[in-house]
Formats: sequence, structure tokens, C-alpha cells
Amino acid sequence: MDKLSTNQIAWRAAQDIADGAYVNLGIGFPEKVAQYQPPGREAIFHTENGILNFGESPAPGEEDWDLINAGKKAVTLKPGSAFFHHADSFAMVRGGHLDVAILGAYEVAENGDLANWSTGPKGVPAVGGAMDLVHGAKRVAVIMDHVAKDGRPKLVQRCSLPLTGVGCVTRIYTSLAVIDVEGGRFVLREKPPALSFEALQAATGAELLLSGPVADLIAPEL
Amino acid sequence: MDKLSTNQIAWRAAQDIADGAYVNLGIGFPEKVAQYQPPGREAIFHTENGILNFGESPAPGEEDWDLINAGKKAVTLKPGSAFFHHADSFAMVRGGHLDVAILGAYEVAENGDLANWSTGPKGVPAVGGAMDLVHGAKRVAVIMDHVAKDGRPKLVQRCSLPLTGVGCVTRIYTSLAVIDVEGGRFVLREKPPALSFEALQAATGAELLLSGPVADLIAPEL
Amino acid sequence: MDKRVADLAAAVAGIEDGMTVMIGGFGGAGSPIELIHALIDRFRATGSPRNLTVVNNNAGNGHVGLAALIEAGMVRKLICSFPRSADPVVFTELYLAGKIELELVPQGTLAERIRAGGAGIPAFYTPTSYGTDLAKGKPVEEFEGRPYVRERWLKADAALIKAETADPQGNLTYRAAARNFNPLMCMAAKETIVQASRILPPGGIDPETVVTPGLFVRKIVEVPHPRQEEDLNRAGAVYPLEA
Amino acid sequence: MDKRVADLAAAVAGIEDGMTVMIGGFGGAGSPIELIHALIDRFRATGSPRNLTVVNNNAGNGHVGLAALIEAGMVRKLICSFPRSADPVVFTELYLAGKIELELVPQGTLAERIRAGGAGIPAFYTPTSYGTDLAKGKPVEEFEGRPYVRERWLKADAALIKAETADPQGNLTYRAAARNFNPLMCMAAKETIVQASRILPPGGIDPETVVTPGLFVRKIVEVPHPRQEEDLNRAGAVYPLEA
Repeated sequence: MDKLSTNQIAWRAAQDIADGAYVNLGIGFPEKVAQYQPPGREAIFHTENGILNFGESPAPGEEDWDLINAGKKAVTLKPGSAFFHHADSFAMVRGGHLDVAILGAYEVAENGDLANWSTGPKGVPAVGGAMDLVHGAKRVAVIMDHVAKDGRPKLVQRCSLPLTGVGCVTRIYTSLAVIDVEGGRFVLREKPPALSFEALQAATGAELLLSGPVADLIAPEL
Repeated sequence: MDKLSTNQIAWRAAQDIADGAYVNLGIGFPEKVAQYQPPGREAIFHTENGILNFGESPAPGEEDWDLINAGKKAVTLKPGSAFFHHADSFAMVRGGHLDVAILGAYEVAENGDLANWSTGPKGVPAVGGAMDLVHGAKRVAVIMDHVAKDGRPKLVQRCSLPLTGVGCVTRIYTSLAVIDVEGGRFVLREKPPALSFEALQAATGAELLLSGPVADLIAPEL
Repeated sequence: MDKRVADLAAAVAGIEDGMTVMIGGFGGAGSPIELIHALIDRFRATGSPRNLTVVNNNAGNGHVGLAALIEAGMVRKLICSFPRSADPVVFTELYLAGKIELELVPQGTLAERIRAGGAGIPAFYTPTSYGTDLAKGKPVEEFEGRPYVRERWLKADAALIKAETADPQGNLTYRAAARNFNPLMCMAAKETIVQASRILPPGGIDPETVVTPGLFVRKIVEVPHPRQEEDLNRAGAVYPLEA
Repeated sequence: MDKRVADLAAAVAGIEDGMTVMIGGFGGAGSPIELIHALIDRFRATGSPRNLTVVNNNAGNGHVGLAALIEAGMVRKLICSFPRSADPVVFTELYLAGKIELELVPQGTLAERIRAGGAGIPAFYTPTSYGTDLAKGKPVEEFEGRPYVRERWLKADAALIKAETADPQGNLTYRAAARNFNPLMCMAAKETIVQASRILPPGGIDPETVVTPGLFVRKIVEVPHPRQEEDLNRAGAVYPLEA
């Protein structure tokens, strides 16, 4: 099976994070990216609720619930961390001081539009910091399954769900591909070697362009 | 001689500062007000360059030039002081968190307009924090001589010099009077007992209204 | 200058019907449980305050703190960024029944609007929410070729704040990520009411390490061993707590 | 993560002709004398950088620091609130001779514009300067019946900053009122260059007391016994200083 697991998608996204990068990981799935930093590279993680340079979760029972990330999970501190209030935290976000934000998505459109906060008018809406992150970080990447659970494409021509941001996504890491958004189009960068371009295109709701070589998308067992 | 000295004007202004008030004193003459806090009352002084609750000047030779006020004079700290950066400092000013700002003036108009930053196009203009203070503090008061050195009135119908702020002054303490700005007019509150109303009016560039009793303006020898 | 008040009841005595109240905290971190519960105590005894508009990042969790305030029927409207959490059942049920109003604000915009309220900035432009449903009806303007949404300041009649240390002048420090919205809300409320784990003597807080200068604070009450919302919820606690 | 550079020359190496440079300090407090002098050293050796736009509250004093930078002919334009002081003769003469440009900005507006630059807020409204010469040509709008002036963000290519302690990640603390504009300028510049009196090991600064988080900082150089501008001027010092 050539489909990447969620761990493997997170691993692949982590490979593109430079040493010394300031990174914000969205709540849930994107948090996994922190586990796969390549050896010798150190990213500094930012969380909206006011911590820079936090580390892994503490052992169960060791949690300090005043020391949490934006997903309300307990974290620990690394040497050289800092606390700050929410306005300073979002000054970091909005002011372009984060190198990368990695978010989950319901849909990403070929023009870079992102829908990841609302599945429609039903239920209680909740947006958190996603709309701030997508217009702040120098690079906004998405990690997600290539298709929805019901098989519908999540990579689309135009988002059908309420937007989080307009033209903000530049790279998408999925279970089947690495895709860049360039000039309002999806450009395929990587795919699993055993997956044909045609099969990948069939699972994608907008045209995939080829521009330069397509590398093999291969992740270790995780 | 019934004219108040600068020390006496400062003393008079100090009598109107309530216990626990947060106060900003302009550079120069207004700084004197701090010396005359009535016994039993404690004002907390703010300086634009990022100190709350500073105290008197240190003894000569004891100065720490990182511990200065907005006039670049060395100060000391009282227990319970705080340092903060310039944006936070002017958040205090602009956000209406100061109870009183006391400033000097070239001219004050009966509509509350203040001119205290520029004497015209000659020389190097410099504004500092005056324009922020006049639109921030809950009460903006002026202390000044009643007339200029050449005898011209400083209390005028309309300012002739470049404005610092529009309709911002509510009370003026001069060498000859205490005057409130109410409904776009000067209302006389206090004058020295030996000075006739007519003589005071003659030294004033706009009509002085009488609204309620005029108290005697008497200050101790200082 | 001494901003200490006798007890929690005295601290929240000035909060009246219809007021806008900012409440610090992000999830359970920095949530002033004791002040909130004192307010509910008053409501249960007197029927007031009610019809409150509450500003908080979340919508409460479980049956303590903000969730209990909502459950008591004291809140008319909530202004927040993320009214979902592990157990926001109280808010969710009222919201879906149309019994509580929600103004949803992106988290960074919420923080900046509160800071603007405290800093005397009536409006500002942000790229956040441009082109989304949350920008509907708001002025848009281009600066240097990029579109921005104009947002307004947010102020409150009162703020309930959880601090770690305070001095009698009202200078405050916080604990770890319990800082979050607390320092901003101190700036934006007419009456900032603080519960601090420790009140130190004047000069007890190094002026270099003060996070909230005392000028932003009106009342302080010492709550030596404050409860943490997350701990309470994990223990299944329900307002009123046992002493 | 180690943002330390070898020496002052390396610290200022990236500043080029025509750049906008923010320089921390209010009067002499917080003025990064050694970084400024390193920049003048380079100019004297290479003729570059020149045509700088400098953002500072003041216009320098005496013949050291910012005044020396201006005197060396490196500054095309100054953006400041108060270009008067005890001895601003260098700026005054050039200004009256029409040889240096001045943009005068109210002090609070200057601070807020810099903070806005760092926080990604392209414009904001302030009551400051309404109805005055300094508001000429700026959009005015009423909010809740009161007029406000719209001001734009201010950003820089580089900032020269004086801190008290730093760690290798770039976290900073300041000393007393030497803090002033420094933390704001750290936020608003592409390349924030810091001289710190002490560089502590990672973890050497309590995360509760960090004033500038390291993310805002690019380069750090240790200057163990920094000169204070006021002290220098009282001693009649002139650039270049004796070692």
C-alpha cells in the first residue's frame, strides 16, 4: 500500500522545516510534525496561547495545566523558552515572524484558498487562531489525507466550505502527494512511485500540473 | 505682590490631585508639581519613557542615567514601581488610564485648544509626547504664567500658534487665576483677593465668565 | 495606595446587570475560578448580575467557572474565538436552543481588539479573516496591494483576572501560560478585579518583571490556593465547590 | 540555535546603503553606542552604509552615538518625536542647512506605529495629533462621535538594540528605563541586531521575565561594559572613543 499514514505525512512535512525555524503547528494532526524533526535540526515551536520553545508532553501525572499548548494539551519547556500574552503572541503570527505554520484542512483549492474551520452552518462554530495563522506565517502548509473519508477530493478547484483564508496555502502534504500552489494551480512535486499520475489525478479535484521532475514520495515505517 | 510664583502655581495645581491618582507631569515647569503633594495623599507618577511610580531626583553623583524621566532627568524608584516599553506606556496615556496630565502652554484658548509644542516654523520642531497626553488623560490641566514675558495674553480666544490638541484643556492654573474651560468659555474659579476682576480680565485675551463664587487664590510662601 | 479588598464578594460587588465582563484564561489556564464562583454566589443570593456579555477565548468546560456562569443563566452573549472543547455541553445546548448569543472572533483579532480597547485605538486593520464569513459587513481596505479588514476595539465594564503575585499597588505577574489574555483584559476594563495567589508587600515584585503595571488594576483579593479549571473538570467537579 | 556573532563588525555587516534603521533608546538610556560606532567605523573604512533613514525618539546628543552617525554624514532622514535636547547641535545645524530630512511624529504614535509594523497591523486610528499640523494629509474618521487620525505602520530593514541580558536564542531583558523603544523595534525590523551586556547560557533567563522573545532577534553580540551616552556626553566624549 503506497498511501502514507498520518505519521508518515507528518514525517514528510517535518523534513522541510529548516534548522532554527520558528514553527506553529495546528491543533490535532499537525502536532505530530514535532515528533519527526530531522536529526541535527532544531525547530522552535510557538503556540498561540503564549509560549515559545516548548517541548514534548510530560509523563502522565506530571502535567501542569498552566503549561499547555493551543490544543490544551500539557507540554514542557525547553531551555530558552519565553512566556508572553496573547497580543504579543499574535503579533508574532500576524507580523510575519513565524517561518512555517502547518495546518489541517477540510479543503484546499488550487488558488491557495483554505477551508479548515467550519463544515457549515450546523453546530457550534469555532475558529481559534487559524484565520490569523494563514495570513501571518511566511509559509503556510497543509497536511491532510488526500481524499475525505467518503472518498471525495479535498484538493479542489474552489472550496465549497467556509473559507479560513484566501490564497494562503503554498504547499500541501497528503497521503498521496506533495503539491505546491503556484500561480493559482496545483503543481505536483512528489508522489509514491507505485502510484500512477492518472490515479493520483483521479483522486484530485483539480488539475495537477507537472513542472519539473516529480520525486518519489517515500517515508520510513513509523 | 499678588502674582503667584512658579512654585506657588505648582503648589496650587498639586492641591487638586486626589489620593491615589495616576499623574503625568510635562517636562520642565510641570515637574515641580510633584514636590507639593498634600500630606496624606499619594499620587503615582507616570513618565512616557516607561516608569510608573518613580520618585524624587537622586543626590548629585548618585544618578543612574538608565533611570530617567521624559525630561531626561535622573529619578529614583518608589516601592511598587514598574518598567514597561513605550507602546505600553502610551497605551496607558491614550487608553485613558491617567487621571491627570499637567502641561505647560504657550497659549490656551477658551475652547480648550492648547498650543505648547511649537512657536512657529523657525528652528527645529519637537513634539515629544504632548499630543498623546492631551487626548489621553482623563483630565488635562495647564500651569503657566498668566501672560507671556512680553505681556501678551496666553489665555486667548483662538490660538495663534500651532495646536497641540483640540478642545483638550479643562483647567488652567496661572500666576493670577484658576480657570476652567466649560462649554467653550473660560470660567473664573479663583483669583488673588487683592486683584480686581477688571485687572484680571484686562490681562486675559478672552472673556472670563463668572459662574458661581470666585474663591481666593492664596498659596503659602514657597 | 492599597487596592486590596476584604474578600471575593467585595471584589465582584460592582458587577451589575447588563455589563460586559472580560474573563481571563485560555481553557483552564488563567481562569479566575474563585472570582467567577463569587459572582455566581451573588446571583444565586440576589438574582443579579444577569444579562452579562462575557468575553473569553472559550465557552467554558464542564460545570465550573465560565461554564457554571453560563449554566446559571447569567450570560446573554459570549464573545469568543473557540467555543468548542472537551466538554462545552452547557454552552452548546444553550446555543443550539437559541438561548445564548455568540460573536465569533478570530483569536488574534480578539486579542488585538482587547489590546486596542486598552490602548485607546478605536480601530485597526488586520489581514485576518479577509474573504471569510467572519469579515462580512466589515470595511476592507488595501495597503501596499494587500487587502485588510477593519476591526474595532473591545472594552468592558469589568474584567476578572487570575494572577500569580500582586502587590498592593496592583502590579501583577502571572504563571506560565496562564498569562494569555489576562494582561490585555486588565487594560481594557473600567474595573479590573484580580485574584492573586500571593499578595506581596510594596516593592515585593521586581519592577523589571512586572507584567501588568498597577495602573490597570482596581481591586485585588488574595486567593492563596486557587483551583485550576482543568484539574476540577478532570475530577468531575460541579459548582458550587466544596470548600 | 545560536544567534551570537563574533564581534560588533559582524553584527552590523548586513546594513546597506539606503536602508531604514531603527535605533533603540530614549535620550541616552538604551542607546546602543557600540553598535552605532561599529557602523560608523565601517563607513569610515568603506564609505558605506550611507543615505540611511534612522528611526529614534531623538536626534542624538553631543558627538557620540546617533549624533556621531549623523555627523559622519550617513543619515539622509530622521524619523523622531523630539529632535531637541541639551546638545543636539549636530542635527540642528544640518537640519537648518536643509541637509537632513525630518519626519516629526508624536511619541506615542511613533511607538504605536513601530509596534504595528511588528504586529502586522498596516494602519490604526489614534486621537493623537487630530486638528494639528502633524495630521495634515492624513485620513480622519469619527468613531463614537470622536475624531481620529489614521496612522500607518513603520518597519525597518534593521534595528540596533541595547539589551541587558540575552541568551543564545535571542531572548532579551533590558535595564530600567533603557527598555523604552527597544522591544518594539526588535519586532519591526527584518534584521534585529542586539548588543547585550551579558549573554547567559540557554535557560539562563527565566521564561517569565523575558521581555523580548528570541523570535524577534537575528544577531547578538556581547558588549560587557557598554558605554552610556549620557555619561559620555557629560565627559565631553567624541567619536571615536578611546578603548
